Amino acid sequence: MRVKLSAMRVRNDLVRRIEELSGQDLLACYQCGKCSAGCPAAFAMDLLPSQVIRLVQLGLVEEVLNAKTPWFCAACQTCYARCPKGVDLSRIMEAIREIALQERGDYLVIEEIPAEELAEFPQLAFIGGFRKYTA
Amino acid sequence: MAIAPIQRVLIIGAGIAGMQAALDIANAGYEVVLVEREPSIGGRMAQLSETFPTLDCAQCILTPRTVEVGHHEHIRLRTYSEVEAVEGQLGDFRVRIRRRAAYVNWEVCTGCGLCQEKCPKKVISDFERGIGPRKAIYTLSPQAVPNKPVIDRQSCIYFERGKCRACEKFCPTGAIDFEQEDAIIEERVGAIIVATGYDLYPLSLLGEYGYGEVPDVIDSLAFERLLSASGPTAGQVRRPSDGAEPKEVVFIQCAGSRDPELHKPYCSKICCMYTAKHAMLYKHKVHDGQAYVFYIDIRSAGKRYEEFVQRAMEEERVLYVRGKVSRVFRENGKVMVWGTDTLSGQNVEVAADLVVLAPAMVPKAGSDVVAELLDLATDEHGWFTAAEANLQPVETKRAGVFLAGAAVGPMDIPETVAQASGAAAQVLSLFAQWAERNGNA
Amino acid sequence: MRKIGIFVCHCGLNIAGTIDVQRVVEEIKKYPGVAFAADYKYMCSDPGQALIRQAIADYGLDGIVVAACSPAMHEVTFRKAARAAGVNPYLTEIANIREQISWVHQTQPEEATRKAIETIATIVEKVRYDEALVPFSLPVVKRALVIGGGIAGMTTALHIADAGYPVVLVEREAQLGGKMRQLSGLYLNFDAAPDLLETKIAAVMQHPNIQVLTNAEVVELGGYVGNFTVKISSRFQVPGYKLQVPGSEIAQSGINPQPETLQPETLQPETPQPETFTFDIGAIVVATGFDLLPKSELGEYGGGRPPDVIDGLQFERMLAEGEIRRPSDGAVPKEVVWVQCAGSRDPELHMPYCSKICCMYVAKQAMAYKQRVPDGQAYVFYIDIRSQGKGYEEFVQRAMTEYDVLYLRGKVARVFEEDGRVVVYGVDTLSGKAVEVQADLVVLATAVVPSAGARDLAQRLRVSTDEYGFFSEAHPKLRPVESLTAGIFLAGAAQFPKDIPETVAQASGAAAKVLGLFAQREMVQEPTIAFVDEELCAGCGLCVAACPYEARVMHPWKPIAVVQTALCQGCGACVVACPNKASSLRNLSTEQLLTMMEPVL
Amino acid sequence: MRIAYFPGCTLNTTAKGFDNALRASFAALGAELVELPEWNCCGATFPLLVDNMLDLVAPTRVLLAAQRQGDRLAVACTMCYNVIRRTNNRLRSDADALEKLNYFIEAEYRGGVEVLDVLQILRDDVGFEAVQAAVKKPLTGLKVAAYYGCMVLRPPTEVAYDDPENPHALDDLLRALGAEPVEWPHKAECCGAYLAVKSKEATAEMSYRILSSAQRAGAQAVVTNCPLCQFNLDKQQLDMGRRHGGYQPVPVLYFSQLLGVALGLDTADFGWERHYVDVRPLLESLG
Repeated sequence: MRVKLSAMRVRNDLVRRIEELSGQDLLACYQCGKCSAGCPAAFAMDLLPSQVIRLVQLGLVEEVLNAKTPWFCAACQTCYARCPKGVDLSRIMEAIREIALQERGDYLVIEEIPAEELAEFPQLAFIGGFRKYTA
Repeated sequence: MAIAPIQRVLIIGAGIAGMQAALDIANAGYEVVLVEREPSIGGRMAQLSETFPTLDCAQCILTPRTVEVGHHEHIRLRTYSEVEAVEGQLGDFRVRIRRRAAYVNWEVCTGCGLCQEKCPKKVISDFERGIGPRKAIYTLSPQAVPNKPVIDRQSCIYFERGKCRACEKFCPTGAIDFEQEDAIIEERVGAIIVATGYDLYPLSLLGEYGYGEVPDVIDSLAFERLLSASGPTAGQVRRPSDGAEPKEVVFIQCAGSRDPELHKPYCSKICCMYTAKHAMLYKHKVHDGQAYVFYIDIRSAGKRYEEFVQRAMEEERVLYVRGKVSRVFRENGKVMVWGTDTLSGQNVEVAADLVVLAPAMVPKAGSDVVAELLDLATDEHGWFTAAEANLQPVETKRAGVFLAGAAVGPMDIPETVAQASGAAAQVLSLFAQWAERNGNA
Repeated sequence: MRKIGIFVCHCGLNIAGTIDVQRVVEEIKKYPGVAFAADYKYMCSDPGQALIRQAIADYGLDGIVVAACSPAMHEVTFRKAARAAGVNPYLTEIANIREQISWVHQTQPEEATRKAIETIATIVEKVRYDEALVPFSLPVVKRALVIGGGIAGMTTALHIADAGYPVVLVEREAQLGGKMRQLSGLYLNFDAAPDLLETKIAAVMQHPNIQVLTNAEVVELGGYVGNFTVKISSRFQVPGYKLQVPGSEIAQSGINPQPETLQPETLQPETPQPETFTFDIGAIVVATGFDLLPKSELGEYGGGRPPDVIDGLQFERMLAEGEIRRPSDGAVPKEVVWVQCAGSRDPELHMPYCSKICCMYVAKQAMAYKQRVPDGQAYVFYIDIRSQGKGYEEFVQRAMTEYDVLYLRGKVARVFEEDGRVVVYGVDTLSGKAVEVQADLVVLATAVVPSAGARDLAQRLRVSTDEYGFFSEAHPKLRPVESLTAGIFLAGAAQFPKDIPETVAQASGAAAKVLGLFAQREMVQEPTIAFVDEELCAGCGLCVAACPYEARVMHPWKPIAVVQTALCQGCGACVVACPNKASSLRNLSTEQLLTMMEPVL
Repeated sequence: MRIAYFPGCTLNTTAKGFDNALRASFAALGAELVELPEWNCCGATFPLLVDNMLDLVAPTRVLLAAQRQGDRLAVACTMCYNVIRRTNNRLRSDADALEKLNYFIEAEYRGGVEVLDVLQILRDDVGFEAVQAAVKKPLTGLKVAAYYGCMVLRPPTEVAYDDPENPHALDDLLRALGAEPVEWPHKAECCGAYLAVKSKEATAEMSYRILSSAQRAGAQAVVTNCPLCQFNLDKQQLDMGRRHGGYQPVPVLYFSQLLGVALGLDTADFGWERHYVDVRPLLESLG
């Protein structure tokens, strides 16, 4: 499948929305991949973190919204701490999650978590998780 | 040496390299014979719009140089001329130069330009890279040094059909001379600098990119002319097919470079930077346009180069796509570009209004002749070879013959200028030693 | 009253196509003081110039205004023509009616014509009050100082010395050779760097025109182009290195190095003491080279702690010593990772620029490693491969195809030691995989930074650097080997990272500039510079601070400022700064400017 | 020394032992942690979206509460520290945001509070030398892996009081206590944080990498300052053996617990019973 690039696609509304929400300049990323190289959760992701930015640079937001990667970002900021261009990828991931949650509803359904586990979680995991995974 | 060595240098090629070497040597008080094949000096740089990474107007920084060369008391300018034979050795080369018939008596001509205005024959201009016209009697540009026209015998109506002579009729000083013949000039010099420069690889050899078939596929020098205030569109970006302002422009790097199998194996060195510049200048002129750059590696290794490319991405929103384009073709009035983005692993397609190719650089046509005349080594691609790549980059194996600029291989302007000065230093060292010896003798 | 002649050029249609030249001539003829006015197709052509000379003779003109193109184009031409007819060149001025009028107002011929008339009138006012000036001439001391004894400095020094001029070569280290001393072989042919270097060093050491001062630094600079005074402090001289050039050479030139503090015989070799030498110098070449960003700056790559994480120059030493053994235990490393852009292309945390030389030396090192350890595996992490140079691309392709070096496109995120190995967290952005290498040795291609102390030296020399400390060239395109300070030139990586061929070419270029300067019997200086009216000067010193060229100093004892004519560029900053109107520019006085404004108001 | 103290929700519940040990130890060192009289949850994540002002309200309220007590606030939970400190940074650098939030909370927070991590206070105000001098039962022979997690290190410019790539404050403290911190590379790698809520597998894998690295380096225990890290690393070990054959669990402690032990305090309320991997045998082996 050949992706049709055009000004309309690469500057589509969702791309702009991600830039606005995250406050990040997507084209500041020059695709060195250092974020992917150091991401502790990359093994669980379907797209590398750098590929997420890349797809958004190309205007392919749908692919990113469909991907697992944003949900595996733990916002640990390892990527941002080392990014040579100062791109805060965790903010971009958050923006993508936000859009996905708004469009597609909650990612986490509380009923699916076994009660005994729920009782054991420290508050911060619990609250943090809900903030990241629910609208 | 039986006779005193001659403290005069021959420089072949009056682009920025040849001019720089000429000025360095002439300013030190030695005589320079500067030979240029074109009617006027300035070389490739005269075709450029702006220069990276400062975006200085090329003409503005070049013109003072061409004027200085043109007026220099120690520089003997031989334009529209070619070196035909060289004999002798270090300290005493005898050089035969053929000055082609311009059919204009330059001694009498004032450069008023009336002949060009009145000439009825329009032809496609090489200087304008095929996207603009010139007359059969022409100068390369209004700022040409020397500002004297030549008649292109192939396209002149008089030479073709035996009548017209409009230029002659209107010339206020009677400078037109249809009987003029090539002139042979003999010069004696002690050293020689070769600064013959480069050409662009013929894009007709890259069938997959549609150059020549699709009018809106142009090369990078043509795009320079489109951007240039003195170019055929007076600096407006207009596509050749219909004069419309292109809204989606694709720049394709490595068109023929880094391709050992089919074209040239080497990197042409300057394309990454001028393409970033092109995309940037395009965006300056067409604010709502979208620029795409297809590349393999971005090679912005130079002072403020990396920052320049990053600016193109960040501030001008140029989309860089990592991958070589496979095919360019015309469909529904658009130029379709089939490429890939190796970073996302997606094949991509752009329906562009204009495609600009960055062709491989190749040695200037005729540099093989110069190599033979001077008995100089060239590599398998025709670039002149230095005596030793690392520590003797401007020397040749032949004593007294030096190299400057892109005759050696792809090189950007600052490197060319520094290296041309390096060649000048070699000559100046020699001449100073001879001066000492001559003085003592 | 001055009799001024006006010469209006058509420049073909460039001017006459927009401006009504005839009307300009008629109108300007009526202007007070204008004794003659004429137009011509191309004033710069020989007949045009003849016209000017003839009119000067016929009408006794003593002031000339040529209304034509920019003065950058033909001011020199017309001043020459006027001088030939007996008019002082500084009484010949250009009114630019092409670039500034006809070209920019092509659609408004009427307004353009009016503007042309007014512009010419302003220049008439200028010429009316212009003084006849004579250029200064200054002697040139034909001795060069080269700072830095690496390949750049030595190349420059040899060129200048070969041309017969004395050179003082100052090197901070005990030995010549600079960074090249640390290299093993060079790309593209793996030529042994030490052999090539020794030949160069020997040529320098044996050259009768070169005086080498090692362990020495420039401590003070005075004067100006052609006439610098340089103080050099030498900590001690290493035996075997020349302290003096043959005395005759120095004596002939009439300028002896003057040891200020100690006589050499009082020096004890065991307890070296600084000596200071003073030289008169005509031109200076800065060739101070580069350093590498310290590994300690790169925390994510181990911060300099793991012994088996080394930098490019350390690997060069290994290659030069012949055996590749990792520092920790002397084992031959079987898996070696090169990390490019370690601190380069990183505007956020380190250096924003590309260090230019790493791609190629890494390819060379990886190949050299494979030559020595054929069963080893080499990995190179890169962002973009920058093999732009003659034969460079082919060289890197050889590293991949002939030496099986695995290139991975992605910046390394972390390097750390674990279980006696060096673990590299990397990525291959092309396959989209995060990768990990358990390496035996990691080589960081750390960013190239200016040589330590470059900034201090720049201050002492009063030349500018960029924000990182690389010396600034006069113009990035056309004056790459000159600094912004007249008489001070740049060679090699002091200006920006460069590989050896580029360094050598550029160092030769710097030599050309020095030779050009020395070839002149004396230097000619434009007289259109600033002067101080001693009556008005209150000695406040504001102009001294305002002058960007260090051309203004306080008088040694009088409370007034004085102009160092050789340094003044006539920029006018002092004129603006002076509260008493004591500073003024020759032929652009405040009074002149005010009268020049009248015709346009 | 007295300093206003924000324990955070987790230290009030699952990490009560961290809190108890911390207060007791600080008291023993002559530093009193004075719990804010009224405090609320900080929100547990720093809002990463530009327009998300609402999530700044909770941490701003905490800062406001702190402002009433003085100009310094000690925070124990690293997550809370991260959230409150970054909120504070934002309010200090963005006058507009400060005004909006003040309007919203109907109070005036002025931005003057210094937000400090308790380990930072221990290092800079108490001093590790003073700690060392107060040690009654040195942890001699105990090999520990100091584990910092993310929240006190990243983003470096905003929160780090230590070398963000090679932190050593915790190592230094443990050394002062007589223990032997091992050199190991994963002291700042992420454990997975709240991924635990949704993806046990990912968290388990991330925890395994950290724990196995610590053990390879010879650590007998992992010591941390983050309640979420402690939970993840500790809990995930329960079935780690199933995924990684031969895996031997390792105790995961809070630094405050070891601090209290070394200071010779009563450790009864240090929450040992809440650990999934029993800590007590190891401590008993120390004697």
